[in-house]
Amino acid sequence: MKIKNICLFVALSLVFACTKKEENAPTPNGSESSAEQFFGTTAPKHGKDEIWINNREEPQYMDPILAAGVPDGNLAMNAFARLVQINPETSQPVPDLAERWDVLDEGYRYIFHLREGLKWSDGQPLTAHDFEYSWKRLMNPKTGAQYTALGYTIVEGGEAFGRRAVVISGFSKEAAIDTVQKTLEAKGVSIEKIKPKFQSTDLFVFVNGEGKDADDQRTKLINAITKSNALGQGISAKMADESVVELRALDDRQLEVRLVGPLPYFILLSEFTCFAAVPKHVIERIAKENNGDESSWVRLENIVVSGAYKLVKENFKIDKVYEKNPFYWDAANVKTPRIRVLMIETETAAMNAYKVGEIDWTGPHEVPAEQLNQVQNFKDFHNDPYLGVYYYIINHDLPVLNDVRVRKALSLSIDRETITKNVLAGSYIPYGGLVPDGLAGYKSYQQELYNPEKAKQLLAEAGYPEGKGFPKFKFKYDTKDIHRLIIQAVQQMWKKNLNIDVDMVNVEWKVYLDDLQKHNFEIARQGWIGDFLDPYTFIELNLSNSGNNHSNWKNAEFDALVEKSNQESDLSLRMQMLHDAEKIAMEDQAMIPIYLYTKTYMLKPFIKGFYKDYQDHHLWKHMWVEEK
Amino acid sequence: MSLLKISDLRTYFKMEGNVVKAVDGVDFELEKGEIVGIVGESGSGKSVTCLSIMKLIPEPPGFYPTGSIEFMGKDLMKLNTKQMSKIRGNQISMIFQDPMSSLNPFLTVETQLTEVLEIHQNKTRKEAQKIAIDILERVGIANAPRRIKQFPHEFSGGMRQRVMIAMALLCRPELLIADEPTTALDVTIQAQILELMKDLNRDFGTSIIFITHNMGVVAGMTDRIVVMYAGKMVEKASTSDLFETPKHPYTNALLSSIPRLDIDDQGSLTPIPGLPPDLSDLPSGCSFHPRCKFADDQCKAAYPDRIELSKDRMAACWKVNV
Amino acid sequence: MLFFIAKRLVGVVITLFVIITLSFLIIRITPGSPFSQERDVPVEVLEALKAKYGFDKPLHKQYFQYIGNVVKGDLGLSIKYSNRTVNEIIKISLPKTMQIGFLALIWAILVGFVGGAIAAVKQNTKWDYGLMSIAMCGISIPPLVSGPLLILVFALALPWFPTSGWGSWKHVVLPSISLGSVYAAYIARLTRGGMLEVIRSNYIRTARAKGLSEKAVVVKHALKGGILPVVTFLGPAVASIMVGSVVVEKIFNTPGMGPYFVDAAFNRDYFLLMGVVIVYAVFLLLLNLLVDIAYGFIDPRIRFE
Amino acid sequence: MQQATQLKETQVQTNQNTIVEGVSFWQDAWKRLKKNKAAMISAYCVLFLVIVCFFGPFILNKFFGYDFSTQDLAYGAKPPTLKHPFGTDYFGRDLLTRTLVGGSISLMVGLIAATVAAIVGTIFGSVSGFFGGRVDNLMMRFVDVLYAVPYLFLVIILVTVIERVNVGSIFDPFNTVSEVLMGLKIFEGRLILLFIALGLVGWLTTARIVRGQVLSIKEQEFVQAARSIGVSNTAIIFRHLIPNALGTIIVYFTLTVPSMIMQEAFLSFIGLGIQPPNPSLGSLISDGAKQMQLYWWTLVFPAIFLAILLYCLNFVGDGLRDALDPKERKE
Repeated sequence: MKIKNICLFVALSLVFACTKKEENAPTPNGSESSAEQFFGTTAPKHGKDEIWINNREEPQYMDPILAAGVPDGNLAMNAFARLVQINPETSQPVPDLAERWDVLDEGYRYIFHLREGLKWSDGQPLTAHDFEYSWKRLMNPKTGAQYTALGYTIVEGGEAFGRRAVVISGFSKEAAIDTVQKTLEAKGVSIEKIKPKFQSTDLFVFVNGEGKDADDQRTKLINAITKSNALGQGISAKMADESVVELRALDDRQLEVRLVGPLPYFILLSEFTCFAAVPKHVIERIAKENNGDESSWVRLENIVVSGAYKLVKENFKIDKVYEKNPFYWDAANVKTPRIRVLMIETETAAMNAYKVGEIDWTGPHEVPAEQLNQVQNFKDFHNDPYLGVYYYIINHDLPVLNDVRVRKALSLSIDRETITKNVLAGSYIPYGGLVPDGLAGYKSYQQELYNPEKAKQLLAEAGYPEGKGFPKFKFKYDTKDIHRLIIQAVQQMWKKNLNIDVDMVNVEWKVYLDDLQKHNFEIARQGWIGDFLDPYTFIELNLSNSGNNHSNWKNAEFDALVEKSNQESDLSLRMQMLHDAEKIAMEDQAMIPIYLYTKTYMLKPFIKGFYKDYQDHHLWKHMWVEEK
Repeated sequence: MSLLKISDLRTYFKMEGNVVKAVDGVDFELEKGEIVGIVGESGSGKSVTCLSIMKLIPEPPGFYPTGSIEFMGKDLMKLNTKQMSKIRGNQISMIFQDPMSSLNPFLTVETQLTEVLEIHQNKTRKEAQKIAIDILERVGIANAPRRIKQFPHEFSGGMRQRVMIAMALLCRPELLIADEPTTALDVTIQAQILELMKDLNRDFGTSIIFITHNMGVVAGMTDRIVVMYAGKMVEKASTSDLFETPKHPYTNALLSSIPRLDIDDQGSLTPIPGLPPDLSDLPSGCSFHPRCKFADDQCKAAYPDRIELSKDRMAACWKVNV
Repeated sequence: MLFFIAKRLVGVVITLFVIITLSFLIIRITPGSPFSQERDVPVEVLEALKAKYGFDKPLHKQYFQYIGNVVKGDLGLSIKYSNRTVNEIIKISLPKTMQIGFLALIWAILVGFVGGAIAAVKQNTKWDYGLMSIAMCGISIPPLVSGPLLILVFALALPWFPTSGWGSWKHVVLPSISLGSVYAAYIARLTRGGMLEVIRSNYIRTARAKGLSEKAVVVKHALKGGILPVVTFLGPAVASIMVGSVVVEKIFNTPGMGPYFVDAAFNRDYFLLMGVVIVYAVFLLLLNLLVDIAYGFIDPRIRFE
Repeated sequence: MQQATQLKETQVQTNQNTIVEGVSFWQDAWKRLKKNKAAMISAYCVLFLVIVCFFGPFILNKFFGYDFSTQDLAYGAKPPTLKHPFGTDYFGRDLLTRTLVGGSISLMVGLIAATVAAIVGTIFGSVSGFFGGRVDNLMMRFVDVLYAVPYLFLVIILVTVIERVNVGSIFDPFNTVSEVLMGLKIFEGRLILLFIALGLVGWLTTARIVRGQVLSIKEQEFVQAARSIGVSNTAIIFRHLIPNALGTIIVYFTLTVPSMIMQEAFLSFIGLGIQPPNPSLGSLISDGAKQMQLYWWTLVFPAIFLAILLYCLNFVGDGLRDALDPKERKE
């Protein structure tokens, strides 16, 4: 029959087209000595003056204080400078806009000294006042920054401002907090906690509730004191404003900040993008022009920056072009005049674009797991350590999982080696700890990784010999290939080693986040990338009162240890405490770590000045194109 | 010399492996100015005969195993499509049974009329328009200059058939083939259209082949009649002979199935029993034998020879002399 | 005619209103929030964000406010792209999708129409079978399959076109081929069907009987009628091709409007999602109206009432 | 006018055939279908594919020990060999088995979603057409509204919303069957959502067409007669109107199946499709598309399989339309 023939012909030609292509492409690469081979083109498609970089997607926020995801952060960190920067060779903090800083009061107080003659990209002077404004803007909840808490939990008085506490003032001497609390509660105010103001008789009152509820509480509280004189004459109450934050510009070049403890990671933290300076004069002008809406200050026509690169052109969701900012203090050492940033959203598309030279660096994208086998022998493939852990969180409210033997059995029956080697083609590192290894001065705790026999035994001890009677539970994950691939493998391992069945439940991202927040899961996957180079950013995940603790694992001993470590100014003692805390969490199998992230990416060989970085931060100002 | 001479015309269709003999041996002649009727039930092959004259049978599946159609000395069978196009609408025109669907609903009457003149007589649009209006008035359409701008759906059924006739007559053809032109119309309109056709025949001298299944219609209209059954010509005679002395039982049956005004002793009307045969599965012998009251073994065994009874008089029946 | 259009426009507005209301409700009852983040965000910040977009008000107030803004032509703020309005995003992305869609449509119509007409005229011949088989293949190979294959062959193996992105005419070629092939196939089939019906019709026989050449018969008499089913199909097709080429735009990473139907839904970018739904609805309703008007022009039997 | 009468006549003829000579109508249609070689060959192909899809995995498992979910990570993706004619996928699973299971799941999605669409559309359309007037107007406006809402948006939202509702248990008997044959429960989790969501979005065209049919059928003598002797509205709709529109419904059903399969593929592509390790042709293709540079077979075989399946289904649909459509019958 003719129709069938034609169909067959078309089908065959399709096959032919594919097979033929395949013979051409990878075989020569794979068979010849791989050492000299590159996956993509090796000559730049652009001049020496330019680098083409992938940023994965259009940023949600261009404002460094609001920047949330990796695409936001990558653009913000290159456009907005902070007081300190990380030396890419030593990973140690070194001066950037500040030329030096003093550590005072046993690590409680810092004074930053800004460089002389700093300027914004519009030529206006950049002063310590801009930093005061910027940091307070970060702490101000109205700004809507996701990292708000990162600011207000470390700066003295910041929490009162950031969480909109009520300040009670007018006490002649130190007030008895218990009495105040009782008196106010008698007036029907629901109080979360009361804290004294630093070096003052004033008190900060934090109320319970959210939204309108909380506002009602605050009004009630203020009325009780100012109208009904509940605490006596002369006592006044008002909402905490930014003046309660212990942060001030001493003059144009000196910024003083007082911390809640002798936090040793403060300088590292202050390198984080949200501590960048933003141009007060521009933001205030834009707000004035737009009835208080300042969000358009980052638009191309308005943006003014402090960092090495300034946005000069943008095509929404296509690309952004940055050019060297001549007003940046270190502009002389910025090597590449122009950076073109593309928004290539899928990994596959990024790999394709890299291959033909449309981008020089695949950027935030990972190399797709399925392609790793093929590309990992190429010279332009890179796989660097990355400050992140991939783990499974357990809902400890669930009776079955509230047994440490069950949790341990689940953990011990996962063959992480097989996962990283076969599923992930060797890119990640099997891991049994909470905090990634390799942070300066910290030794991570490691638990046993794979022991199916012991796992079986533990499960039997818990009352489920050979998985008998073990309820079928649901594994929740968000829609992404890599999670699916791994969970498929884990599902098989649990079936094989423990004879227990798991259903995979895939939900979309926003629902997934919602479910985590509401503890609406049994087991779920999670990955955590550290915000700064300190174990605390991981340890914090398991604190009882942490908003990021979705597993409801609570351990008083753990909480106390961590709290103590925050007040400890001796570095090695502090690290020991954190290590002990990690051990507590791991021995109770608070979560099941799977592997340590590494960052896989493709980078053209002609790009120089590209350093490995534990946080995958790569400043453009160090990079240049080497011509042959 | 006659205007049209059809000899041994056969039109077959190849359908799913079978050969359907829609027209299986038709011969007749037509003189200038003459009106010949072709009569038969539906499926008897009368329409296919006419479409074959115009070479409008789609090939494939249709094909002509034998036959010649001599028109003004030319054998139409031997003409190619292009040469045939020059004859269609120009020297031979055709009007169809259903005036509703035979006019293009998307084009104005003017376009459909003038294009004939434009292709056959190289007339300009203006000249063509004038001729078209004239002829529309001739076929009895009032207010022709306005109506010519209208679309077919704005005309009534009878009016549309007039338009069709006008279209057919635009080039003053030698021959007009009318394929059941009145079947879809009301009785009063039928009479008007028939009258119009007779007038035109008289005035223009156009020969007409008039196809119908209605004996009543041909009676006052035609000079001669060809009766067809199941693709074959079964009787051929002048109109008066046929009506007076029908020789074939089928003709007889057709005549007795219509009410007649010219015979006093009407008797009762007798419908023809049974259904016309399936052309792809014809009965043996005479195709009409299952419905024929005179049929005997001879009829079942073999198809009857044509018997020339006189000049222009023929019948194909074993019992013709009975 | 004007009355007909006016009447239909009123209908369009009412339908649009119902669509907006329905979508608004559906979107808001969907689980998940636009502000859900991987990191815990303090309640005070969430409140500030909600206040910025007016989500702190009761739902009915938000609804009336939104309707008011839509009437004024303001589709609100995007949540995902924080410093941009929905109007701006649509203004940027819609023309790009339309460029791809337009090119896809043009070649789909050209190829589909010619192919379908040839198949109809040469019904039951090798041409017919061949063309219709190709068309059936076209329908059976969605962009999901053709897109990656096109990249593989024409961007990676033969570096004639860029793999993805936007910027030059070259960026539009592969996406529009991938997008248009299915439509070309549909149009070919519809044209063939429509033409066949017309070619079998009596008035075509009349046209032949008038002595028109075969070409004139097809071009002058058959095309107009044969085009009708295609016109009917084109209304919704143009809307979906112009606005909603999600797969193609995802595969080729083009910054058009299509992906927002998925991404805005996944991000719970309420106003952006509403915006693209509205744009799509407007397109579809107006194009259907246009189709009806076009019908009136092609087919004189239809009167505007 | 006259044209309309003619059209009606045709329909009367059709309906007389269905009512008085119900058997002859279907026999006639069957005769026509049998004459359509392309449709018949395609129908046999579909039948063959269905059998292979539903029983193939069982046999492959019995004789070769292949199953669609058990991984052999060390083996990984290997090109086609005699042992694995379609090759193996990234997890070392036999791609032939996965393609067949995927095919059966895609077919199930197509059939069930199309059935849901046909049922909803038929009931909606016939009620609307039967009651006419204001009810009809209102119901059809509703259809218009849904038409103008992007279907993708509806599906995403529907999947997300009904994800929270557990509807699985009523399908347990079916699950038992599918588990024996294919080693997986088909009527579970996301798949059920897909059936419902796709069906709930895909009924609009059916509703419009059925309404049109019902509008003309209900004017006919036998319906009038049924009404005059006091048959209830429900009985008229279900005993008279729907059976008479059945031909058209079947035609659109066949044409809906491939489009549903395609839509499932599309949903898999954007991550809303089937849950692994269960495959569908769509999820296999979208996985294959990601790996095509390395393992071309993971894209090519499922893609060809899908194309052939759709190709045949479309031809069968076309053939059925030619055989059942009253308009075609006229000639």
